[in-house]
Amino acid sequence: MAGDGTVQLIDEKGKRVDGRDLDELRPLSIKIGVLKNADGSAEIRMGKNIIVAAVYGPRELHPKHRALPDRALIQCFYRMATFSVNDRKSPAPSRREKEISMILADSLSSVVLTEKYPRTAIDVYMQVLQADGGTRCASLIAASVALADAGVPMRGIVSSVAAGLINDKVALDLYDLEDQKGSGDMPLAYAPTLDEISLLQLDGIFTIDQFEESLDLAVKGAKEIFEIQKNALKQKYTDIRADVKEVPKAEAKEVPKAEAKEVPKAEAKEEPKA
Amino acid sequence: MAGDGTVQLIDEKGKRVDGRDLDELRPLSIKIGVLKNADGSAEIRMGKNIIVAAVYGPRELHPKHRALPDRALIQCFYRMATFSVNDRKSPAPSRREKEISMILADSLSSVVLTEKYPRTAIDVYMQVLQADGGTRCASLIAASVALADAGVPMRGIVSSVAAGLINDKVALDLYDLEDQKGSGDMPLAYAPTLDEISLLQLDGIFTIDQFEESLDLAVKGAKEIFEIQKNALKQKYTDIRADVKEVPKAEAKEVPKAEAKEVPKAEAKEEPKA
Amino acid sequence: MAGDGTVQLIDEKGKRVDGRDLDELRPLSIKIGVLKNADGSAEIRMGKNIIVAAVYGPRELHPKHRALPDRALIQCFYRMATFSVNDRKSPAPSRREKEISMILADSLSSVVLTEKYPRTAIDVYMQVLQADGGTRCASLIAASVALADAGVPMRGIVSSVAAGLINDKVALDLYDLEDQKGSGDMPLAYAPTLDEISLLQLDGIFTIDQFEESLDLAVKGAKEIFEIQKNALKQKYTDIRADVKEVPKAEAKEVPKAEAKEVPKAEAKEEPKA
Amino acid sequence: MGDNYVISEIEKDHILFLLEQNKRSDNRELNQIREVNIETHYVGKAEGSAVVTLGDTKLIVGVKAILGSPFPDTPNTGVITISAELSPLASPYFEIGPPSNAAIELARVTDRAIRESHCIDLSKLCIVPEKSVWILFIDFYILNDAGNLFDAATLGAIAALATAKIPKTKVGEDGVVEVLEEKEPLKIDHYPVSVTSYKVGKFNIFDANFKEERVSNSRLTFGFDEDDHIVSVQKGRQGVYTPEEIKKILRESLLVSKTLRKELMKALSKK
Amino acid sequence: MGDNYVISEIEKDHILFLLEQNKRSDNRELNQIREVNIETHYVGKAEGSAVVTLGDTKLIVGVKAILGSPFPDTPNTGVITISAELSPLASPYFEIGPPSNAAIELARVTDRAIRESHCIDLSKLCIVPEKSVWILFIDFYILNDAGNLFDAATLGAIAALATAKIPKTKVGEDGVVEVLEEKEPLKIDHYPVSVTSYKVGKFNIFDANFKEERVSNSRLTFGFDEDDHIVSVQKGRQGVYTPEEIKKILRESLLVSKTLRKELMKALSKK
Amino acid sequence: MGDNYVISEIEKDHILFLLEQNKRSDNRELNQIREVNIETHYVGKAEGSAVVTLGDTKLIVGVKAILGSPFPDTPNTGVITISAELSPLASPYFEIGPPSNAAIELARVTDRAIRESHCIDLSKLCIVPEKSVWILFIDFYILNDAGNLFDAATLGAIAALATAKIPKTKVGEDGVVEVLEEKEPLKIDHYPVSVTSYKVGKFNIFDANFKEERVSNSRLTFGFDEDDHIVSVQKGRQGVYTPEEIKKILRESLLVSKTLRKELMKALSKK
Repeated sequence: MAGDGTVQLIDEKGKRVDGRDLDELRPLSIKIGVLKNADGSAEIRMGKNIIVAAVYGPRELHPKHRALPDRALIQCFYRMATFSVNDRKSPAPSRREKEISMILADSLSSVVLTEKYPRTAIDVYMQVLQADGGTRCASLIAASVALADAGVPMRGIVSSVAAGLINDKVALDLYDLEDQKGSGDMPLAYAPTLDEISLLQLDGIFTIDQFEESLDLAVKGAKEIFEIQKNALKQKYTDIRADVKEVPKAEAKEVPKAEAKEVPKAEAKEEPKA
Repeated sequence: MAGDGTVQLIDEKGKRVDGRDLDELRPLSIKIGVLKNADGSAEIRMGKNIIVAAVYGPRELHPKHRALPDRALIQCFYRMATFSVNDRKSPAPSRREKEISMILADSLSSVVLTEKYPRTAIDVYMQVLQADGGTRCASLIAASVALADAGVPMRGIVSSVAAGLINDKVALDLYDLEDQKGSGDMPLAYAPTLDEISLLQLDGIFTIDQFEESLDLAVKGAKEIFEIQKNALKQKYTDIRADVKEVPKAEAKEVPKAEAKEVPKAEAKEEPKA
Repeated sequence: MAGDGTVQLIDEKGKRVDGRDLDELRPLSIKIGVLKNADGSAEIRMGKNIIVAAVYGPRELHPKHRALPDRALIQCFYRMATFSVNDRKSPAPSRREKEISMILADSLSSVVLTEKYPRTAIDVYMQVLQADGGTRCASLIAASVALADAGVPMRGIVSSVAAGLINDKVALDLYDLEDQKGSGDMPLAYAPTLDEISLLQLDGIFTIDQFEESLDLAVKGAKEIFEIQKNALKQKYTDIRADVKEVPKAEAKEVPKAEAKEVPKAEAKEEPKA
Repeated sequence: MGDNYVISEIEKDHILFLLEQNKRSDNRELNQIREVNIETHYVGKAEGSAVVTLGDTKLIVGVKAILGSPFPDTPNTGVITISAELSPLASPYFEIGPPSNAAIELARVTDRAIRESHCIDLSKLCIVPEKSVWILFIDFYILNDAGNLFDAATLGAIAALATAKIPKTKVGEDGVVEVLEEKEPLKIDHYPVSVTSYKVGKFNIFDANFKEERVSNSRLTFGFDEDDHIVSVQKGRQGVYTPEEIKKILRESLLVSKTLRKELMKALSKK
Repeated sequence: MGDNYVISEIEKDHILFLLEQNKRSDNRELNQIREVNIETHYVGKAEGSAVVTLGDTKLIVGVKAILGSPFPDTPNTGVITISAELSPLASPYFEIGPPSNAAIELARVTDRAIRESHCIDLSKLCIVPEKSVWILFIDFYILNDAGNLFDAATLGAIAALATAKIPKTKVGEDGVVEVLEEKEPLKIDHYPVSVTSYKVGKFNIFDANFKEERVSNSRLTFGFDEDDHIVSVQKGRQGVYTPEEIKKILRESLLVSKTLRKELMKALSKK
Repeated sequence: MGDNYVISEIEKDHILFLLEQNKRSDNRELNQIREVNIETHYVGKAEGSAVVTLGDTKLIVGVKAILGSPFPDTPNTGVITISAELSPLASPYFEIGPPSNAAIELARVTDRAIRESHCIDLSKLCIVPEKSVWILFIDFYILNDAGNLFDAATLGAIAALATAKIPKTKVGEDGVVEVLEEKEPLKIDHYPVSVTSYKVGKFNIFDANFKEERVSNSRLTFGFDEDDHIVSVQKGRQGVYTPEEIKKILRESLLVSKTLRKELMKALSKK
């Protein structure tokens, strides 16, 4: 947050620089199953963000002494391509990338039924190809559906979006310019069917009221994104059914069918809650 | 030793810049048991040096293939805080820190009864918080009493101090300025009850006579410091006895009592030698 | 290849700057058994190149999980001394050194009877002490005879040399200046008794004809070098026979004699082919 | 932190059993912090320094000021950089090596509270725009980890900054910066503190000790300035919160921040 | 690549059995390449970019131009630097960590084809001799490794370069370089392509898929420019070739290069 | 060095048994050094170089001179920097990787003898104060470790320095340093040598071979200049000495230093 609040980010009609309303998400699209080798994968475009997520696992963990005796270890690797930002990023992982990887792993761990796969690893790779603000949230959205695509059983689907402050007003889903010139950003991860916040960060200067308003707005935004995630997953499964030759990955894997199906079922049942 | 010998470090009365006589130690204080998590610990202040030493072990060694089949491996980690010196030190361990860590481990290994704990590690961490010349000696003084505090059985207590050349005269326990402007420094570690030198280094230009004089002076200094080490240990055990509720660490550890007591006993017996 | 082809590298008599003909090798000498600790070793001087190669193994491989169940793993380490080139080389291994190490290992693996020593490592270290163009070829020449010196059984001996383009003409065994000012370089490794190319690289701009001419010239050069390799090996074994006290390494090692002899025999039989 | 520490089920049950009765193993209230001590001017060679103890947790912070170049995109502002070392001196669960993820998170979360509170006006650290600025290195060394490093670290950072003295400088006609003998204090505009709660079962407790941390499911850290602004948040660990729970913890954390800031100001008034 | 992948003997025998009948497991001719797709302008923040798919193989290349100093021995020329990341995203056989030998080889072999073809006149990247030149960073990220990364990488590199736009610059009287808003395309003088064959048994096949790569003994890569010059060669793996075999493969590779360059030029004509 | 080498008890007993009779396994006296050979001008691309053999121990030292900036606190003096590589080429007990502790110690102890003897007047390496000085990189590569690397390394370093030639320079009116073709020798003011004894049982032996090193308890290295000054000391390994023992070894070491310096000067006279 380098913003000093002096840049005009909202016009007289209450529209943001990119034309959005304060509580409006950026255009968001999700493609599932984009990478053949991965057990599950997704590409997300959110504003100008382009991010690819791939899931491998449950699989053997190396080195073995890191394995957990009672559950799977979820490992996240969030990485930005050197050319994804205005200045070239160094290819070595930064402290920022390491911190984000850690909190994304914590967030996803909160919904995955890790106890079903003791001593294994579930590896989630997120590669930011173009960054436009909110990459950790977009990565999490993609990773959630990639996990579902991989047939990993989950209690719910994590959705994610940030709220923040531009010209002292609370706004949803800041993009790059707003992130830099605004006065606060609060990324959040939320599983609508579970009413659970599994990631929360903030920097900037928020009053108590602004914080609470941001929290409510981000939760609302996450619910909207959750619908898009569900539709993308449904679309994928519809496509599969239409194409009888192609075996869905969830079945091809050693994951028993009952578990693989658990994801859509759980969502369907709990939807009224959202 | 960047000194060219031209700076006046001794006045007409034979006093050094900080007011000491040539054979006089700096003020020295030792506090034992300053860190709760460590098995043994000590803080030393020697001149403006401030150094904390912590001992963990005997404990399992990782990676296991480094374990010694017939004795414990003593590992030393001497590190300077970034802010301990005038210019900020890089946080990465320097070649100097690695060399010093190695010779400190060799010195301590000479007195610890390592054969009592085969296949284990005894880890000694020394963190220099402020450096004022002679940090390796001060670290060793602190490490020795921290080992005793941890109940590690030893044949004797290592003491340590440097002698050096200022204005071509042999002086004890050089401090930062003398170390830089003087023409030689000779750190030594010596166990008075054993009459054993376990560390010896030198840089500068010494005649044979100056070397021998320095050696004798450093040995004499080490004997004085040894008394301070003993007093600090006695003080600690007196404090413990006064406070019946607190279980001494040496007992709480799996080290059998007979061994834990070996240290003060050995010292008491061999003291006449010193 | 930074050359723009404008530097005159061939005089009116068709002689190169160092006086050689286009198809002429540089002076080449090989000394075998120069390092006592290694199982096999050689020093090569080719032009101003000075390179030492040492072979250790077959021996246990660390870490063990890298061992191959059905054969030995040949590991090559090609390294340039900091002072071997005009500007000081950084002591850290460069990407270039890593790539060359890999392709040298591939080349040597093609002739070694690795299946005789499953789960072991055969380590080949090549240290360039002075570089004068063509170091990878010279390293390979030395490594081949060092392997023979170590008694490692091989199907044949790898020889190696580069051909390249200077003033648009195909020339053999470019040296430093020609490598820099010329317009193409093509290092090749070739086992004459087997008619096998096991290393081939190229940079520059070659017509199809130039490439084929270069290939033929390098093969011819490799055959000449092969004779020098054989003579060096014969010389070494003659020396040994003369000195009855010294046990040849090949016998001292656990390699059965029949295998150790396999190398010279194979060469003797297949020589007519070359 | 210490990823290889496994607390026994019995200890865990005991801690939870006490919490059900609104008690903690060390007899504190759920929102009661341990004894705080802040000693500044500890290391004379640093521009500023502080040793903080929070119960048995102990750490040292040093501030060094080095002349350097500003980032090209902020030519008129100085630089703050924070690092933390979780030395194995401090805990049997820390390991020798490059900064662990835990050390990175500790440094970055503390950085956020310090930076976002604007406690130091970075433009005042600029000496010659585009050319020469002060770089403040704030380095932590954990000496004993008995829980709640986050809040101790922020206390230490602000205490070290508030008692730091930076050399005055003179810019010659040729633009060369001369560092003078005389030093002046850094001006501190805000006094952020960090308040961390841990969720154990359904209970949220403050200033957790080491064992409480280990049995907890989630961690939630708020940074507050003295005007009750929230300047930083970090949720940690694999547990979750409902939105309402977060709002409730926020208000409790704000109260705790008052206590911590009182301790901070008390220590600083002695400087 | 993926050094820990062991193909089953049955799969290996099956691939060889088919080759004996001049067939491949995916019904291609021995010298037939898979479907190629090249999408440029993928990443707006890069000066140039391209996503290349070759069958199921998929990678992205980005070009960034950064102002920097030339090497002292080439004061009048810009700099190209190529790196490749074999992310574990792309294959179960890639591992997290510093660049593997496979990644280094991929970058260096692609570098050779790009550099030696003189596809870019590096002297045109010089702004102020000895002082300021453009450094072009060409970075690959493999997204899915289904074989033949070498040829896909070269296609991606040249496509990204050919569609890259570099900012114009103005040199002030004081010699300071100003980067302008306006951009201009990089001029491409040559269009190198890379053609890799794998030797399986006695057969040489082109554009090998992942399993074919695994059962192969050797790899041979030729870089060609549009004038049928050979600009780079790299032989890989532990197998061998006779000189005659290499000459034969060279001619086959040259034919394949025409097909690949047609695909490249088709994609570039759409730019 | 080689930390994973374990000598058999039988070999150890045999070495001790011989020492009891004042004998060594290679028939030398306890203070007798092995055959020394020093070959300078080995590598033409280095400013100076030397190959040293001491019995079967063999190493090469190269000196490179690079123009660089002085350290801010010593603006009028050049820089010497010494590194050692214990390549696995030289011993089955060395490993690939970053410099081991043994390599660091070897470099630092040699550095001490070279630096503290003031064998080179570093102020003469200054070209333009604060701006431009010569940096001398002295790099060792061990080729065969058969014991006593310390003494061989110092011989090599001083021999390489004493035969090094550094380019002359010209400073233009604009202060730019021009490196000329013509070279001049480095002036050597002192000729330090290093003498290392190993303590085996109660015996102190000089120029130990590899097995003697392995069975020893302690190592003691003295650096002497030609005026019998002690310029460096390093005690190594876990054994101990009494003060009187050290004084005794000092005098024996001084004698050995005469022999080694004679060999050194003999080699240098041939230069």
